[in-house]
Amino acid sequence: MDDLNTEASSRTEAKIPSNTAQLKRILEAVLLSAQQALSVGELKKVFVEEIGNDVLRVLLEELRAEWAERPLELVQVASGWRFRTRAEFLPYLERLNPEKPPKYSRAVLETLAIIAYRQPVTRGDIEEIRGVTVSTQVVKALEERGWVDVVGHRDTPGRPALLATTKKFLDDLGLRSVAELPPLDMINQTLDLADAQQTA
Amino acid sequence: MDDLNTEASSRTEAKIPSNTAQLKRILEAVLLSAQQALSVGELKKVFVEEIGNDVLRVLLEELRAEWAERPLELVQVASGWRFRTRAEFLPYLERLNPEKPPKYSRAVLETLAIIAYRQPVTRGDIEEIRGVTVSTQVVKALEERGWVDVVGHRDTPGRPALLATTKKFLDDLGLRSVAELPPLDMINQTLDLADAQQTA
Amino acid sequence: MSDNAVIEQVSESAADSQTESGAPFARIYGQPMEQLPLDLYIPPDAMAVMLDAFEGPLDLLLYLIRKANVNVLDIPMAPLTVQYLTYVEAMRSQNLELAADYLVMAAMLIEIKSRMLLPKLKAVEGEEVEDPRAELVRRLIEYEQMKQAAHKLDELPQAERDFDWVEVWVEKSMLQRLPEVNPDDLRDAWTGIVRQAKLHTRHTIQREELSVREHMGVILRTLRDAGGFVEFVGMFDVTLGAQVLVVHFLAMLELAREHLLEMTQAEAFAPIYVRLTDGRLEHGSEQSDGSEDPE
Repeated sequence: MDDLNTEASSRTEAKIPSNTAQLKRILEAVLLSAQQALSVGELKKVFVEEIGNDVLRVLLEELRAEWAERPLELVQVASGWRFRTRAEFLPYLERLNPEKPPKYSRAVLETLAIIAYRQPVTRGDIEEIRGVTVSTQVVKALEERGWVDVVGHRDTPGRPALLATTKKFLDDLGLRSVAELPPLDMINQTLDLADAQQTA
Repeated sequence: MDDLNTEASSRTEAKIPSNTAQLKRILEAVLLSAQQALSVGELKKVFVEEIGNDVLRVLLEELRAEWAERPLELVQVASGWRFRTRAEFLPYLERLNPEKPPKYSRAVLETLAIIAYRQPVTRGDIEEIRGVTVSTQVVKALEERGWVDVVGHRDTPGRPALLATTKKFLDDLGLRSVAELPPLDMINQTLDLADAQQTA
Repeated sequence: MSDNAVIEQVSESAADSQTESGAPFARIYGQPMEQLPLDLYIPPDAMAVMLDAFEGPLDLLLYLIRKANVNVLDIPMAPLTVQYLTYVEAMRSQNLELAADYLVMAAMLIEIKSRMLLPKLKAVEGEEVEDPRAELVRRLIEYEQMKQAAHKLDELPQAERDFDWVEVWVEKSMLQRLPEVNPDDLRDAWTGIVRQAKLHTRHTIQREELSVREHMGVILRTLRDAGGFVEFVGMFDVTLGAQVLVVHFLAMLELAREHLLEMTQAEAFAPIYVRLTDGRLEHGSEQSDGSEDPE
């Protein structure tokens, strides 16, 4: 303990914050300037003094509340906490940077859904479910976005690669874990009648 | 289909802000999420309605004032306006991603060691012990760090300054007094032992 | 279940899609059937668009089944197969590059249909006879599920499309990074010096009480701050305890021995004064103190 204190104090000039207001300002500064979401463990490293998980959580919730009426929102995703712009300000941001965001084809989206809900899967598995060949570009697009990667190889002839979704995928969709994916529709008996009526 | 409509309409219809509070929120959102400084011209593009340079400047100054007590500062750089993390919060960010700290040269460390163990000493003393000239920069670096200062002058020709370590030096090294420095006789013993082994 | 139930007269919508050069299809996510040309005499352009609108044979089959509003667990194989083959044939007749996947599915449908025509095999005791359609139904249901899942994923707010992550500029150069030193570094430096000294000059470095050395600095600093002249008793803080007082006194004697300070007493029992032999102050910034110099 003594060792730790000495080490910490000599490493940086970061003063030990004496009150929660200051702790919150530090959290805010760090979260606003971080290059990625920060886990609770990482956030605790920021402080010189020891901060309990419960205290940190209270501070984060208070910070989130402080920003409730402001143009950013503090969200918790798979890899931790991060500030993001509120959806309502997107039109203004787009006026500045009118680049169209990537819009994925059905092939890409269905492949992504299969990887997300059935992971880990091989390309063969995806083709089996979709009933069509999966082009290399489709998987590549998802890999390049950093949403999908190879997590291993199935022990069958050809040792096909097993694909799974990444933390970035969860982060970018505002999810904390795969368990937070929208629940699958139960499709039984008849194919959804309501659906059929809609189309009629 | 619906999605696309909403998206398209919200993009073109960025509502005309009816009051300066909303204008400031928009500016804030844009400046906080921008990847680089934004010029006045770019900032004006964000708004659907025409905003005069003077109005924009007032808004920016108000925004800057709003952030005066907060961990970011709105600064104007050559290419425009941008938010920046205040310097006082950088040590906390540094703790998140510690970079290897710079190292003092051997000359500085030896000089510091001599001042620490033999204080008060003159530069002549240090030179005699080290067997080499001590450059002005070396002593200056230690003085600027606030670790060493002049505590008097020896009453010999030239009246050389006597150097000693400061309280800040002790604080920064986590020592309560100079007596807590690693003892010298132990070092000498170890050295003798090592020498004996070398010669044996 | 008649063929007509599946195949509808929608030449109107076929015309629509032609005039709009197929654009609507590309935009109707997950609902391609509404404006698709469904009669058998499909104009070539429309057919090309239609093939694009389906993600594959399962998608096409799902569309046909939904359109007919039939129970997926009891698919009427004969009309469905006819429908499917009609579409595939139409595609082929237009010289469209027909994906092998569509043909594989056609073969599968024909096989299922013919198996259903065969008399049912007697079940082994306790086992159910598997419906020849079971595998197809399983695949259709799973695909349908994934298709809807894809739609739901696309509706989630997405980074870069619906929001931006915030990463405020950090000007790293504003952080002054100072070298770290710990006591062990000093010991190591000292070790180096001693080694050097032994090798070259036989310079003997005496052992000395560090605390005396430290107090020598303290005394010099005190004198300097006080203008270089202090009454002897004023140099001692009795609250620090006997040990410290002794060390402090030793330090003062050592300073006197090194002629760094002087102790004077005008006569017996008069106050003793301690003064810096140098009597002057070194820091220009402290010249105001210098004016109080007793000299």
